[in-house]
Amino acid sequence: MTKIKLNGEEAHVEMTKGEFERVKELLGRDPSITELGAFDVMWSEHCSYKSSRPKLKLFEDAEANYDYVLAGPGQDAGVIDIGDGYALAFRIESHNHPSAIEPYHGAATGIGGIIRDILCMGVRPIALLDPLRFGKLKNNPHSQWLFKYVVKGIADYGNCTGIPTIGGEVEFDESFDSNCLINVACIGLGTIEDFKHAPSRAYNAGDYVILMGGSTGRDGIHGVTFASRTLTEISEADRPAVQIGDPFTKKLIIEATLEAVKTGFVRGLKDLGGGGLTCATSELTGDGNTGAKVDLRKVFTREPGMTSYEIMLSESQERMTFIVKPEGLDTVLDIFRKFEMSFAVIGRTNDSKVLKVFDGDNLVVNLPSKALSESPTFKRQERRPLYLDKLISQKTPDLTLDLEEIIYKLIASENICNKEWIYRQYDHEVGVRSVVKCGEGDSGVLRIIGTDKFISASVGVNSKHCFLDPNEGTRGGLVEECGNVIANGAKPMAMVNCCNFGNPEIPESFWYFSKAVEGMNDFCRTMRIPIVGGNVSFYNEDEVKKTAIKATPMIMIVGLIEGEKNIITLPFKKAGDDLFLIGETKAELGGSEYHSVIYDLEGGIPPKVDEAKIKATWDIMFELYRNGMVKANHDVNKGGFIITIAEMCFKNYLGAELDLNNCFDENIRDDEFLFSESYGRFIIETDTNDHDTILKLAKKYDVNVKKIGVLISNPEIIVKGLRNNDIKLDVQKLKENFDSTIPNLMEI
Amino acid sequence: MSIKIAVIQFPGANCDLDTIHVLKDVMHIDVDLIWHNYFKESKYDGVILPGGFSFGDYLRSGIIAAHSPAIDEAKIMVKDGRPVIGICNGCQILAEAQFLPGAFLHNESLKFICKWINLKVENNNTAFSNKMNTGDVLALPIAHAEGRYFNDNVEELEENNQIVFRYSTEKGELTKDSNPNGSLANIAGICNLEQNCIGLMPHPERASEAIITPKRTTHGLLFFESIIEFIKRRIS
Amino acid sequence: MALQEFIVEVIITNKEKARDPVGETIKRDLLAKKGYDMVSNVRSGQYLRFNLNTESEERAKNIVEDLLNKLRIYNPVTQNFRILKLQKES
Amino acid sequence: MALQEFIVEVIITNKEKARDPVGETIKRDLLAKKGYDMVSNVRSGQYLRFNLNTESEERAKNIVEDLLNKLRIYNPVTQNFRILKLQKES
Ligand SMILES: Nc1ncnc2c1ncn2[C@@H]1O[C@H](COP(=O)(O)OP(=O)(O)O)[C@@H](O)[C@H]1O
Ligand SMILES: [Mg+2]
Repeated sequence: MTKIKLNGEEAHVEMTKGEFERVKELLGRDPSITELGAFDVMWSEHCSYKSSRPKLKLFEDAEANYDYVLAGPGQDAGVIDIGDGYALAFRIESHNHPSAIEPYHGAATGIGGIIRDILCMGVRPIALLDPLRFGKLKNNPHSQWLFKYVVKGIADYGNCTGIPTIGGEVEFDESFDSNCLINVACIGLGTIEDFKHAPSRAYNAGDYVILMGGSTGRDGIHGVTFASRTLTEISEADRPAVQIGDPFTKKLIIEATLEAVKTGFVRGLKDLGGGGLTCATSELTGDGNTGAKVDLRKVFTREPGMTSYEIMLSESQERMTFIVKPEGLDTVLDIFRKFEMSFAVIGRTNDSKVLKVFDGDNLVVNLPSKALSESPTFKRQERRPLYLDKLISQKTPDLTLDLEEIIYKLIASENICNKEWIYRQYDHEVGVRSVVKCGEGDSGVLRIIGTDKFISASVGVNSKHCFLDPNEGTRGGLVEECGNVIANGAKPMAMVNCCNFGNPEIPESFWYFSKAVEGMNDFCRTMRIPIVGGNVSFYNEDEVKKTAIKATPMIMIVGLIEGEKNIITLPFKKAGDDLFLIGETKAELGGSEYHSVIYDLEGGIPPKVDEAKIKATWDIMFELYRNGMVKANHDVNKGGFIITIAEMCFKNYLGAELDLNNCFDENIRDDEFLFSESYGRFIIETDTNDHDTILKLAKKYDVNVKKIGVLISNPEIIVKGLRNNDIKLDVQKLKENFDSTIPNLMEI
Repeated sequence: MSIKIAVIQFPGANCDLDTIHVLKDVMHIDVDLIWHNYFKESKYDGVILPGGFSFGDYLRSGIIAAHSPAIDEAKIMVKDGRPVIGICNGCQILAEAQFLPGAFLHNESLKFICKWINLKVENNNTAFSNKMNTGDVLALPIAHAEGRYFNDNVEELEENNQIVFRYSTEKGELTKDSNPNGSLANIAGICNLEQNCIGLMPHPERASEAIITPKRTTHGLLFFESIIEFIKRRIS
Repeated sequence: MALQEFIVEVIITNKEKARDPVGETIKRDLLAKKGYDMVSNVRSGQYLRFNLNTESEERAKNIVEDLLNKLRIYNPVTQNFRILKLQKES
Repeated sequence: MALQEFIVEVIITNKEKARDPVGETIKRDLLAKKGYDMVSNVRSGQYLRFNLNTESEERAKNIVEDLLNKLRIYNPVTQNFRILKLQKES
C-alpha cells in the first residue's frame, strides 16, 4: 500500500509513488478518482506484467516466425491454423489465490475466466485441462479440503457449460500447503473465418459498444481506499473476496456469442475479467487505435447506488463486451434477446483515440486510449539461492531396501497413483470428440468432426525438478509434455505456459522465473515449437512458512495427428510382443519420486535435457509410426520406466518378462536404472517381426534403443538381469496399490 | 414418407449438438434443433429432449425446464402416441414434468460420475428399444450428478413393464457394484404406460460411433433406430 | 390495503425413504474425525427465502405454499417442505 | 447431568453481497414467468439438522457452532450461517 495525496486528500493505492507521478505526467493533471482506480488496477502486476514483461519479450516473435501461428503472445489466446480451414485457440491461466481461500468458487470462476478468453477469439471452447498443486493429502485435512472442493468447482462449472475436461495433472508437495496452484487451460475450435470475425480490438469508428451477460455488482473491486472516508457506505467486510460463478449464464453467453459472431456483424469481442469494464474498453480502443464514448448509466447493475468507480472496476463474472457494426445492431441484439441475455448498448467508438466515460452528464474518465496499457516496467534483481548447492550435492543413500517393496510403495505414491478420482467427476466426453479419454493415454485426443484430423493436448511440469534447477526442469517439462502428445501419435504444434512463482521482488524468486523463461525459450527455438501465449502468477508464497512455492512453470502442448490410423494408445495389447525402451537412462535421481517417497529426500542433481538427443528420439518415434510399428506407447517419467511398464499392463491385464542384461552400463546401480527420471524416454510395444528393423533405425538415428523384454499373458512383471535378485511383481497388487491411494485418503 | 425429428434446445442443454450430429451426420435423418420457446409439435414425428444442464440444474435437475412451453407441446405428442424421448437431463425433465413416474436424486456418492457402464434391456417394446432384444447388454456412458432413480412403488412399474433399462454387469447380472449411482432396482431408463415416452440416464449419442467408444461398439445407434422404427410402424 | 414486504422461509428435505447422502456423509465425517459422537443424526435439506409484497403475513404464506405446490418447487414424490415461523429480519 | 436429545437446525447461505445464481434463476425463469410478480427476491441456501445428546440446549448449540467451523461445513469467506430457534420436534 502506498499513501498518496489526491485533491488534497490522502488515498491508499497499490501503485508506487513513482507510478503515481508517472500518471500525473501522462495526464498533465491529477487523475479523477475513477481514473486513479483504473490506473491502479491496470498497472498492477496481474494486469500489466510489469515484472515479467521485459523477460517475456523473448517470446514475441511467434506470429512472424511460424506461418501457421495466427495469434501469438499478447492476445487473449494463442491461435494456430491446423489446416482444412480450421483454427485452434488455446490458453492457460492461474486462479491460485482465490482458490486458496475458497476452493470451490475460486476454481469454478477460474474455469469461467479461461472459457471467456477462448470465446473472445470467436471460437467454440471444446476442451478444458486442469494442472493442479496441493500440499500432501496424507494426514492433512486442509489439503484434502482444498483438493475436494477445487475438483468439485472445476467439475460443476465445466460440466454445466458442456465443455469436457479432457486432461490435467496434479502433484502433492508440502510447498503448496497453504498456496495451492489452480491452473486451468481451455482449447477452442472454429473456422479461420470465425476467428477473423472477432479480433479483440475496436478498429472502426462509429461501431456500437455493447455489454452483454450478467449484471454488474460490487464484486471483486480491489478498491483504492481513502484514509479519511470510505468510497461508499459498503464496507470491505461486506464484500465477498471471492466471486460466485454462474455456469448456466456462461453457457448462454457462449451460445449467444457464437451465434452473434456467425452473423459477421461483430467487429470486436472482449471478455470482462481483471479490471472489468476499464480493461475491456481501454484495450479494445487502445489496441484498435480508436477512441470511444461510454455512458455508465446504461450499464445494468445488480445493486442500487453504484458509483462510476465501482461500475468501471467491478469484476463481476459472466460478462462480454461486443463491438458491433451499426447495420448489424438489431440482428445481434435479437440473438441476445432469444437467449434472454441482458445487454446494454453503452457507447460508440470514434476516431478520437481518447476513452471518455460519462456517468450521466459527468465526465469521469478522459484518457488517451493507450494510456492504461503503458505501464512502467520493473527490472527485477535475480540471484541464485544459496541453499541450492547444498541440496544438489545430496547423494542417493545406499540401496539396502527390497526392490519389490520399493516399487509397490512408489506406485501408490500420491504423485504417481491413479487420478481417476478426479476425472470421473469431470464430464470428459461431452461434445462427442473424445477419442483418447482421461486415463487411456498420455494426452487427451479429440477428433475434429468432419475431418480425419485429431488434436492432442497435455499439460504439466515437474515442480521438484524445477525447484532444483529451473532451467533444466522447465526444458524437462517441455520434453515431457511433448512426449505425452507424441506418445499418442501427435506432432507437437505449439505451446502455452503458466508461470507460477514466488514474490518477484525477492531476487531468489525472480531468478527462478528468469531461468524458467530462458529454458522455455531455448528449448522451443531449438525444437521449432512456437510459444503462443502464457500467464504469470507471482506472489505464490506460504505465509506461514514464509517461503515460496516450488517453482512451477506449467507447460501445455497441443499436437496434431493426421489420420485415425496414426493414433497410438497406452495399454499393452498382446502377449508375445516385444518391449523396447527408447532413449537413454542415466543415473538421474535428483528430485525423483524415489528420493522423496523412499528416503524423504529433496535433493540431488535433477535430470538434464540434451535437445539434440531428444530431437533424434522424436525423429525415430515418427519413423516407427510411419512404418506402423508401434502398438502401444507410454512416455517414462515419475518413478522411472518400471512404473511405466506397470501402468501399461493394467488395462488388458497382461504381464511382462524383462531381461535387463546388457541394457545398462556398468557403473549404474539397480535403483538408479529402475527409478531414474531421465527425460525423453518411451516404452513401446512392437511385433517381434519388426525387431531387426527397429535396431537398424536406432543406428540410423543414433538413439539408445534397447529391447528389454516381452509381454506375457500371466499378469506379473518379472525382472531379470539386475545386480540384485530377480524381481517378481504381481500386476493385480500393483493395480490395487495404484488405484486405492486417493480414494482411501478422500473417502474416509 | 419423410420422417422429421425435433431436438429441443433448452437454455443450458449441452448434448443438443451431439444428438443432432448423430441423427444428421451419422444416420442421415431429417432433424431440427429448436429453441425451447419456439417449439411447435405439429411438424414433427418425434421429439428428443437432450442432455445437459437445463437452467443450470439450479433448484433441481430438470424442474425449471419442465415448466417450459416446449413441455406443453411435448404433452400433445405423448398423448397422441408419438415418441417423446428424454436423455439424461431430458430424462430428468420428463420425470419432473410427470410424464414419467418417480424422481431422480443426487447420486449416492454425491459426486458427478462420468464413466462407461453396462445397460441391460428389460423391455424391447418401447419407442426407444424395439431394435434390441430383451436381455441384451449394451455399453453406454453415463455423465450425471443426479441420476439416482427413486419411486415409492417399484412393483407397479414392474407389473406395467415400465422399467426399460437397468444397470448391470457385462453379463447382465443386476448387482450392487454395477449400479453406479444407487438407483432403485438398478433402474436406468423408464417409460410411460403407453411406452412412447421414455427417459434414459445414459447417453446413446456418445455411443453411436466406434471411434469414440472404448470397445468400438455402436450400441447407441440402436436407440435412435428404434425411434425411427417406431415412427414407421405408427405411420403405416 | 397497503402492501408490505414479508419474508417467507422454506425448508425442503428428502422424505426418509429417499435417503439423504449429504446428511449421512457429514455424520460419517464427524464420527471419523472423532470427538463428535454426541451427534446421533444429521439431515440435510434445501433452504429458500422469498421476499414478497402482499397485504398480510397470512397471504404471503399462502402464496408461497401455492407456488411450492403449483410450480413443484419441491418434489412431492421424494420431498417434504416446511415453512418457518416468520421472523422480522433485523 | 443427564443427557438429553436436542435438535439444532442450521441455515447456511451465501453472504448477502455475494451472488446467488440459484435464487436468481428461480425468480427470473420460474416465478416471474408464471406470474408471481409479488415475489421480489429469492435466496437459496443449505439446511442442516443435527440431533445431539448433550446436557443443555446451550451446549448443543455450541457444539454445532464448533463443528461448522472446524469441519469447514460452511466457508466464512462466502457464507454465513444462522442457527434456528430450537423447536421441539413433534
Ligand atoms: N487434474 C486432473 N484433471 C483431469 N485429469 C487428470 C488430472 N490429473 C491427472 N489426470 C489424468 O490422469 C491420467 C494420468 O495422468 P498422469 O499420471 O499425470 O499422466 P502421465 O502418465 O503422463 O504422467 C491422464 O489421462 C491425465 O489427463
Ligand atoms: Mg506421460
